[in-house]
Amino acid sequence: MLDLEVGRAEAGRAAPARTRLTSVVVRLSGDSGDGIQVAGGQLTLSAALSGADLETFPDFPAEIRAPAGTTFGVSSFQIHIADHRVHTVGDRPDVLVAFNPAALKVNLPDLPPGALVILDPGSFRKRELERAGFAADPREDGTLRPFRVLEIEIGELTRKATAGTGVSAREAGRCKNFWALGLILWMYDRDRAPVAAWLERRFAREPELLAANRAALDAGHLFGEVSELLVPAFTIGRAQLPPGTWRTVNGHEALAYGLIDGARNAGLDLVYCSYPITPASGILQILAGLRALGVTTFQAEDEIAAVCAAIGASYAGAIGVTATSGPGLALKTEALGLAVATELPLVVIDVQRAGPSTGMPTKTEQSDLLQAVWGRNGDTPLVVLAAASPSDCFTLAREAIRIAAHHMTPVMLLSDGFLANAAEPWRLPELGGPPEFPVRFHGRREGFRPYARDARGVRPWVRPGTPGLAHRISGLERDFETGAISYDPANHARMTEARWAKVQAVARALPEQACEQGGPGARLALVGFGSTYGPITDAVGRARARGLDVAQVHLRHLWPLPRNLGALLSTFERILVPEMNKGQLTALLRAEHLVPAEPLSKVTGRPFTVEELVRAIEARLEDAP
Amino acid sequence: MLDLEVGRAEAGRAAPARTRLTSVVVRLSGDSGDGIQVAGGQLTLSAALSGADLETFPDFPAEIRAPAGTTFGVSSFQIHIADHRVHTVGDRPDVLVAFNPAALKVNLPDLPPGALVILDPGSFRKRELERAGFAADPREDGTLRPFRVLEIEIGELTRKATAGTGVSAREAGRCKNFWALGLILWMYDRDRAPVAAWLERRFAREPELLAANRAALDAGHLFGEVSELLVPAFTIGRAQLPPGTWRTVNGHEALAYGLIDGARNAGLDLVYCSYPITPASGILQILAGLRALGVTTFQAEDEIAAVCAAIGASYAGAIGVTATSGPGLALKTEALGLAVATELPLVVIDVQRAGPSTGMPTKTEQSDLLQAVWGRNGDTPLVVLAAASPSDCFTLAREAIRIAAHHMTPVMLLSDGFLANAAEPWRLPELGGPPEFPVRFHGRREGFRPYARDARGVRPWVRPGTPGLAHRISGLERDFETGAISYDPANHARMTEARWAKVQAVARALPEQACEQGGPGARLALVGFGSTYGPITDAVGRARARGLDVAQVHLRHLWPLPRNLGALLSTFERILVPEMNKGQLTALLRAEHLVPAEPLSKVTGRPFTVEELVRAIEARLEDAP
Amino acid sequence: MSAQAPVLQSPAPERPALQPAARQPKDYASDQEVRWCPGCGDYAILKAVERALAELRADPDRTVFVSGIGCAARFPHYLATYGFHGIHGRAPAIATGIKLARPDLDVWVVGGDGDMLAIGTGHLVHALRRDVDMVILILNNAIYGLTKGQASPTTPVGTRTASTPLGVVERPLNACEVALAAGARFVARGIDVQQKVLPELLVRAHAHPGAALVEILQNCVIYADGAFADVTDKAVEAEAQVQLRHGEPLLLAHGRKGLRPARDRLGLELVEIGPGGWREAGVAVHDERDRAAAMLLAALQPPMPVAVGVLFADPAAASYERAVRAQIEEARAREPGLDLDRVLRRARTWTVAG
Amino acid sequence: MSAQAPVLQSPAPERPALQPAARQPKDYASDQEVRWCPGCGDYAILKAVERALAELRADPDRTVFVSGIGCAARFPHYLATYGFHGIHGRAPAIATGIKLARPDLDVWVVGGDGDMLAIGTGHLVHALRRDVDMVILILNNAIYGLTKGQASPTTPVGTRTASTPLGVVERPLNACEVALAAGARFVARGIDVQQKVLPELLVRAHAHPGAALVEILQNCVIYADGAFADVTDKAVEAEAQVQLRHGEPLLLAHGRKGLRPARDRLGLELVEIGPGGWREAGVAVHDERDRAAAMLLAALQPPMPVAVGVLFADPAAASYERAVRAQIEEARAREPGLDLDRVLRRARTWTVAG
Ligand SMILES: Cc1ncc(C[n+]2csc(CCOP(=O)(O)OP(=O)(O)O)c2C)c(N)n1
Ligand SMILES: Cc1ncc(C[n+]2csc(CCOP(=O)(O)OP(=O)(O)O)c2C)c(N)n1
Ligand code: SF4
Ligand code: SF4
Ligand SMILES: [Mg+2]
Ligand SMILES: [Mg+2]
Repeated sequence: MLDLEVGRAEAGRAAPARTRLTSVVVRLSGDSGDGIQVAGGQLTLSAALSGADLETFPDFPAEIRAPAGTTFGVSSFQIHIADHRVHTVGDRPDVLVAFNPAALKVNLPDLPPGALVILDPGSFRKRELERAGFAADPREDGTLRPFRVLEIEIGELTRKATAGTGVSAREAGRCKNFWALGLILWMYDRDRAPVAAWLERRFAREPELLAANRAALDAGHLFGEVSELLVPAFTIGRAQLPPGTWRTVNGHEALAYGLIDGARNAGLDLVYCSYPITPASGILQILAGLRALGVTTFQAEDEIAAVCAAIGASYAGAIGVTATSGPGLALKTEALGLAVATELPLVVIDVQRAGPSTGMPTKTEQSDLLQAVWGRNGDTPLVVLAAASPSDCFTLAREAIRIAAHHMTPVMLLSDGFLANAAEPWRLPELGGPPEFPVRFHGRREGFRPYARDARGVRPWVRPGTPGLAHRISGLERDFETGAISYDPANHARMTEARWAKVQAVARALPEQACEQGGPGARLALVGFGSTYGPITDAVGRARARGLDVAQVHLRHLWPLPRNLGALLSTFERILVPEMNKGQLTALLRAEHLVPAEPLSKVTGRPFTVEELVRAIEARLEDAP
Repeated sequence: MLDLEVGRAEAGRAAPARTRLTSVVVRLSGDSGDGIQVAGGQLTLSAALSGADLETFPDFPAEIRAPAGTTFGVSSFQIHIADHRVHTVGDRPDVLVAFNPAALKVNLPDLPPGALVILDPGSFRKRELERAGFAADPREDGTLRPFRVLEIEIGELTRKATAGTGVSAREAGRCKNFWALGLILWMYDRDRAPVAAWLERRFAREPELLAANRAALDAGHLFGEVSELLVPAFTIGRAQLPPGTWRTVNGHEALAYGLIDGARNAGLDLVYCSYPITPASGILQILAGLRALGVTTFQAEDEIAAVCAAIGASYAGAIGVTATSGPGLALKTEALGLAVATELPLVVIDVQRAGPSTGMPTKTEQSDLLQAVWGRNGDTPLVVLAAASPSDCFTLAREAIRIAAHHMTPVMLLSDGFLANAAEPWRLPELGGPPEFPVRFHGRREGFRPYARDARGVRPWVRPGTPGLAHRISGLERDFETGAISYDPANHARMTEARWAKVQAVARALPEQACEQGGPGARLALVGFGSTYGPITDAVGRARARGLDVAQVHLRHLWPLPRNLGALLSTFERILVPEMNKGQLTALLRAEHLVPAEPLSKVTGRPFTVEELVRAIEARLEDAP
Repeated sequence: MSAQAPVLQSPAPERPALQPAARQPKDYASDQEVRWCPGCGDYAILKAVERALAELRADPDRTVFVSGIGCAARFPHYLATYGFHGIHGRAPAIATGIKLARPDLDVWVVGGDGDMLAIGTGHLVHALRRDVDMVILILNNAIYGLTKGQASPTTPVGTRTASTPLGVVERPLNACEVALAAGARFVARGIDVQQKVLPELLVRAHAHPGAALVEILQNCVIYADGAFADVTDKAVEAEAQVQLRHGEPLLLAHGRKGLRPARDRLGLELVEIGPGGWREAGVAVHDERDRAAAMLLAALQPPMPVAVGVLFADPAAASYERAVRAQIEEARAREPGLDLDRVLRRARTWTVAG
Repeated sequence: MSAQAPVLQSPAPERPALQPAARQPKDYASDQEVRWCPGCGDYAILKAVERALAELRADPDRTVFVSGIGCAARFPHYLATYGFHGIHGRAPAIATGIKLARPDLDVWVVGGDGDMLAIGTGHLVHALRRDVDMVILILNNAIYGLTKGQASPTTPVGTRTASTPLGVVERPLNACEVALAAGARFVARGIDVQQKVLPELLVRAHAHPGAALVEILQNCVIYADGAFADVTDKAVEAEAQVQLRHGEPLLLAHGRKGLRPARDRLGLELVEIGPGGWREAGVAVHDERDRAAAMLLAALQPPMPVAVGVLFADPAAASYERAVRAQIEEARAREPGLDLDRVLRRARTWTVAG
């Protein structure tokens, strides 16, 4: 019977005249219990499989399990589907599916006029409305006038569709998400097959649930067909993507995989030491699940123990990695000084979140930059990198390990709450070849000096156990030659200089900074770092399409800054720095290169929208001479 | 018999033709056990009483009790005595008294050609020479050729002088320091009476020791007289000091007293919470001894507990203060964010020392500046002050409490290892009047809102126990109005702005930045902060005396920077920033005011010398157009 | 009047601290919507705390709840008292500062097992050894709830959690043992669902003059549901718990079993009570003043019965902050009227004439 | 060969770990000049450690000493082994990382009472509960030496120190009690001057498979001279100490006195040995495997005799890092030859044609 329906569906498939879209932004929203994220995941999958480009972002509620129907219990998922490369999840949803009043309430502010709002009237009873904090029914008091509203009895129809599959009423209700998914898939002309296949796997051992969810999926899809005139039908073409095998990946996954691949290419064991904190904990959880790859994970008693254990692991000849978020990074400050003083490799990942203090743990921000670069006692330089996109996290995690291991320095890698959870298609890299940057530990006894430096100012890495090289290291100042404790004034000056030069030397080995778009001499340059890459890229692209003379410079190396950055920046008439903080990158650029950079701050816990950046660009170029 | 000798001494007093000096730098140096610091203290006293201006610095060995005769066990004391105001302890000693070879070895590098070196040949036996690491006897291998050497059997003569006072040989040996002091007092025409008086008090209960030390003092003095042709005799006039009652004070004492006076003037209890660390521990020890003034001191289990307890104390309605040095400040980073988020008063003292990490705990540096200003997760502004001299510590400690209590903000007060121990004459302030800046706690119930702000952006300070005002505060982001936890995007932006504006508002209430010397438009300005004040002041003074167009700007408010600073700096042709770090103030000035400030870094763990600054000034003004 | 006089008088209450009016438990609830998961054990504990406060006729305006971070640490927001929701692990330190400044305030500290026994271990231990006068509640759910289910220092060996997919390797800490070793002079253990016992324990803890620790077994329905089922389940509780009452025998299983000093070693052993009754069986009588006994009781873990109630209450209790105040008062008495000006002049001074 | 193969094989020793050549104690001394104060108890402890290393035929190249900051923490500089002089309080955490990466290394942690029981409390407790295989030495001198004489967590009440001119108010911690409460499975107490006993204790501690804690009473001649005189003075030691030997009675005062289970309560009491001998007097026999007994012994403080020797040695000991490795090996065995590439492809993938 199911098959028959599908059959009909397939049959009806060709029929509707679908409006061709270049892109669409869909947001699913409901109670934590409504299975929003699952539906989102499946929508992503079938969109990807149909050849579109996309980016997604799940928006979890701050509370673990807030009471049903409350605004703070709302869970959302947004996807941007396009027939061209996209770099953001989309400024505002074209379509919102709101499973209950709370979901509508929470998302209303984000809706552009004319957006399509799909509601389940069955959930708009008095109690739900009150819970959501609606004085009156928004469907009646004109609240929804600016939008196109589609009221569909999703709950009721799901119940009907799942009747006879043998599931309980509660279980039937839980199928709503797949009913809605079916409808969306029909609306945007995406294939159901992969979802069906996923359901088969997921509920292999629960035939009733399988049948019920499958029925809901098909029913939703069918509903689209049969109510064609009511439900708009669109289609989106394939995007031009480089050939290869693809999957979707979010920032956390990419970081975890990058660390593993980086360690392998350095020929080092990965010892990952961390203390749980939102949003960084996700990385620990992924790596803890990959012990079969030889990953050692250690959940310490606090952040200080975590970084100290990582330092110990590096001292012992593995690559010690620790990850945290703002408050945890603050706690690691003293130990980072020890890593700098002892000149040991170390990778520190900071998944930035909104501060100060506990702030808004689940919201994104870029406000740890100056802490990363300058926030330590003493003159204590280390390397700071920032990932630009979810998949870039893979590349930079590898890079962090390479730099740490080959320059004997701590490397701080900045991610943020947005990158951590945002997902995008990722072309699988070639793996498993011979190590690309293998580490050679020092073993020569002749003339061994623990702090003797090579041409790049790098001291030898000696693994305990190496015969004849037993030596002592310390956080006290050490003699430039012997490494013994030294209070000699000239020696301290020399060592301070050497630590500085060693870190600066990292920049020498790196390619020069280029422009992502536009080039030197542009009237305006947007300079960014980290997750602002997406919106800045799309905004600059749009502005340039409108003929505006604007360039894009995106920094992945924050310290040391690229060799040629000063020269490059000095060619621009004007420099605008969009950053999710009060102007920290701006301060860094001004201090280092004395350029009149101007900050464009956004500290709402949310990414920039392309639109607000385009407006900012236009404003600058109009009032510019 | 003693009296008789003194009589003779007094009689002989007028005789010698004394060369008139405007200033002299004397350094006493010997084993930790030689009583160097005691002698130094007494020399300071009689110099002060004789009306000279002075500055002193004790240089303790890094080790607690190093084996006798080793270089790392050497303890020194330097005093700069002058007939005019001086701001440093003097670049290099004109006179060195070295009680043993190790002391000579350690101090040799600091001696200018022609310096007078007083040695005790009795201590230059083979063993001592080896211990000190002299291959050959420096008196014979020409090492001392550049200097005027006076070999005096101090030990032997002390033994003789103390014979018959009934002290043991060991005790007699311990009187060496007073013998040498007697000689120095004679050489520089300082009065013995105060020293004698001090001995009376000190050894009131030990008549033998009193007699012995007294005998040694007089004998040393007498030695000067009788060997006139051998021992040079000088005199130094009185300095012009403002009228009043004076004492000497070092930075630690001044800080402790300033905190007590600040708390009193705010009408608040002082709750001082700290964890021992060199060099900050001294403050805890002074305050712990002043419980009779109602001071509460708390030695916590670590720095984090210390700052958290201080925050708790401020929350409870006292003024919470915590003090530490670099590594400890690093540990407090996270909690400082909490103080900023909850907007509570707090004073954090950082006695900076050479970093990174444990570094050189007993050596001075200014390398925590950027950590103080920018070294926290999130956009987390607070107020940063830096004391310029030992006595300035008193003023700024008061100021820190005033700002913290009246602007509801943490205030970081920077001192350093040099200021902590350096001492200078201090005119006692008028105390005990009515509180100068009393705090009024909030008590009104009507329309109470924990985060409602006044015109300066300051929220009310409510003491728990206040009827009807029970409320909750948190490190999570709070609603601008109600103070309840809020994840609202616009609210977070507004609160971030408000925290920023509140701290900036502190600058509005402060006087504009003026020049210490010279004025706007000078061809060169030296801009400094903290303990570089002394050498910069004397260097700029000297350069201006030579007709060079150089101004001096000294910052005591590092964040927020003075309102008019940008305008002032823009008037100078060139800006040189002498700082004991790799250029942190320079970075701050460039970032904030986009001025081409150039750093003059010194990171040897020692203060600048006036000479090196004068040279730097000359270099800049020569090569300048 | 000494210039210092204002100092240390400031904590004077803004109003006479007369016995405040009786209140209902609900009067201690704040206006904030409680946001724990439905079914969370924290709800029951919150209720027990409100009951205890009502029984104590606590004045909300002189009561301060201090917490770190975690689900448990949300506590202060839900009470109509003064509240300080601090940072992870540091609540005991913040509370110590509050008491040092204001011994007159009634301070309660609330935290989870992660808050108190992981990142906060040092602060907990030292607050207890100092005997700062406050009640410390550890809401032990054997998991990190707020961060979504990682292992905590009290998670049993072998447990699979978000951070230990292959099972926990390290052995769990026993909060009461740690507290006793730290020198705590009041140590009790309660269970979230025991609404009769729990408020009593809290009232007892509050009455104790120094630091009082109460470990509360709390069920996290989401990430560690049933973590303590082997102790708390109605079905097993009679056998799995021994309810401690001072001066009464250590009986359980409705009096069918008891604990007595082991014959062959130093320690406790379980005995069936024969017809001769508990005395004949040699069952020990609980003496809450006996620290050694408390250590043995605290150590009991399944399959032995878990001790619930007041394990240790040292009559010799004192309070740190009062001892500090006493030192200040003594110092004052020794140098009456001393002020800063006199202190400054203790050093050798000299006068420069105008 | 799996792409991951190199990983976790690297700790393979650079040379066959054959029984290394015998060495003299002095061979373990580094070239660094020892800079403790003349007369400091640390000298004796350093000598005892060198003796123990010699007895163990320890290979200096596979031995790592890790420390925090303090006079005691200078230790690594004075030994010819690998050494990591870290930061204050964090040595156990650094050492844990070393062992996680290199279970093959022999790790010793050395710290003072401030290093380990103040700022380092949490790390010490958790290293012990995890049972990371290392020896932890607490050099307890009841003072902060390096920072010139402030009170430490083990300074007795009333002691006047640089930071407590009116005397310490808070009660001291007992390192062995804290260790036992943390779950330590080897706990011993030694005394700096007991050059016969101390090296033995160190050898025993080293033989223990997990975390082994040894508290060493150490005399700071400068800031706390004689802090333990009431226990260690030759004049009193016979009465003031009970030397523990497994399987032997708890006798002291040259056999004239002993410790027996108290009659009226759970605990130990001192008895004079009558003519009937120690058995008749009911003196207990030391069973170092009995944790309950260890807790009672650890708690003994003057005027009761202080227990010296091995308080607790749990035969059921294991090592954390090996358990972690075991999990990794099991996981490997379950998914042989798994590599990152395959992991990446676990997600649904799709192909874009060229
Ligand atoms: C410095 C710091 N580290 C980590 C975190 C993240 N964090 C918040 S609560 C928590 C632990 C929660 O567990 P528990 O204390 O047992 O409380 P529960 O949620 O279980 O009640 C952690 C690790 C944080 N907020 N701050
Ligand atoms: C983070 C930090 N806080 C404080 C200090 C200062 N400090 C160095 S050693 C020490 C304690 C020394 O006492 P203990 O650990 O008992 O060692 P001891 O010197 O007595 O052997 C302190 C507080 C430091 N170096 N780092
Ligand atoms: S996660 Fe667990 S502890 Fe936290 S609120 Fe939910 S049920 Fe309670
Ligand atoms: S201060 Fe004390 S502990 Fe430190 S070296 Fe000297 S005697 Fe030993
Ligand atoms: Mg918990
Ligand atoms: Mg000590």
